[in-house]
Amino acid sequence: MKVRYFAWMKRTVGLPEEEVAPPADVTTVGDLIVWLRARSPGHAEALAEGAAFGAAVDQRTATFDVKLAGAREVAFFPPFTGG
Amino acid sequence: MKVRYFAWMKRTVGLPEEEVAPPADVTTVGDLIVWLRARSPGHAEALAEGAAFGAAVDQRTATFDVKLAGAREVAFFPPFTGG
Amino acid sequence: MTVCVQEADFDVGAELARLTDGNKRIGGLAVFVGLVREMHVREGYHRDKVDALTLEHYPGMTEKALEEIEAEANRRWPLEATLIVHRYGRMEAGERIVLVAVGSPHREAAFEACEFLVDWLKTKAPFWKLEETPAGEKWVGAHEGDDAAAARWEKKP
Amino acid sequence: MTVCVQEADFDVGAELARLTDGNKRIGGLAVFVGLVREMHVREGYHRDKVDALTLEHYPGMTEKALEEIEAEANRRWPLEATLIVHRYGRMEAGERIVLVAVGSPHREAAFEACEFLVDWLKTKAPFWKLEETPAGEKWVGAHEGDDAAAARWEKKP
Repeated sequence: MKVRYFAWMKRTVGLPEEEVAPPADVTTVGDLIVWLRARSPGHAEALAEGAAFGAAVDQRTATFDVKLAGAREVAFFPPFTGG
Repeated sequence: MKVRYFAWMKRTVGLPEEEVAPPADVTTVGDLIVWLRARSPGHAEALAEGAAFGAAVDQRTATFDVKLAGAREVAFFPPFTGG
Repeated sequence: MTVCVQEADFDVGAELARLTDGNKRIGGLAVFVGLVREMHVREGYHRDKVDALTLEHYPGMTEKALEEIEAEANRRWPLEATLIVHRYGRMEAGERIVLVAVGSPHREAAFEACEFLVDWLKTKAPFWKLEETPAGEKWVGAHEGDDAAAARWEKKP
Repeated sequence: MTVCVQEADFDVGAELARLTDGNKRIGGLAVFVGLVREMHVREGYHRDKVDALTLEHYPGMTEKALEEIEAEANRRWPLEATLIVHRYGRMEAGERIVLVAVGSPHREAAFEACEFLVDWLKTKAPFWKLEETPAGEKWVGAHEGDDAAAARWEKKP
């Protein structure tokens, strides 16, 4: 599964994307967040509880209870500021 | 004093504008309308009571109670349909 | 603040570029372009194919009326740039009739002022539409919807 | 329905001409152009001179998100033509960022759908603004006003 980070989260994590293979008990976006925090202090800071960020699963906005089953790409990003 | 007619009122009156010299007791736009009606059947039809038209005095929209004192140009026209 | 009343067509891109060039305080530009619509649909009134129309206006008063409307928009909203270009004469279906553009630091003000200008110019500027249809020429009657749209901007006493 | 996500600037006049050419059912075209504003004023947050910004986006998801927003506008209003052009990359103050254009038989629908598209793309399309100010680079925080503007279009259950 590919995980991508955008805007300030990319800088805080220290990389734009990474391939990860979480264990079988990581079934939702929320599970993945908790699991990713352990990978580095940058991950822990970017994905900290209470930080304002959202997620997308396979390029569609997803809440943290969305299941990962079959997902190929999960992204984390701060609130959108386009337009 | 110049009187001008626009859109269908110009066709009904039969002319786009005319110089008129109403008597002294014609003091308002409403007085002028009544006085103009006697000039021809076309005038009477275009300026008939109940017809939907408006007026301008010296190129500013005017209600029928506006005084004519000093006016150089009075115009009559149907409701605006621009844009 | 610019008002143009002209017979010729206008170049939307060039007009907008001229309006905003060099002004870096504009965050949002709201624009309206009115076009001659081939089908003139008005429930309960008429439903004819419109091939072309001729816009008559009142030279002199038109410019004054548009300038007043534009000044009123600038009093009501914090605007950086306003433009009204309105054509007169004969126009075929698909042709541009009017361009209204408003630049403001904030998009909400730009949108509101642009809608205000369009609503008011339809009811307060001396233009009259004569439509050419297969059944002949027909003066367009005032549209009640336009009066209602314009009335929503009237200030409460 | 057209969505373009591109690094290059766009030609407003050419884009609008392409959008409306040959369609005689459009009576009103509502357009919004968003520009980089030199002064970035946000009460209680920061007030810095912005010289330029870089817009990051999420290739692939951006196009999908904009297409969904555009499709939603077409479901809600009777539209003849819709266009969203959104740039990414570095832009200096005064440059165009985004173009939204909506053509409809009726101006009310065109204005409403255009405002809807602008409000929704600000909160639902994956773009992030990094501003260059004399004090350094700064990621723009989400604007509460934008959330409120987008929320007014949420359908009541």
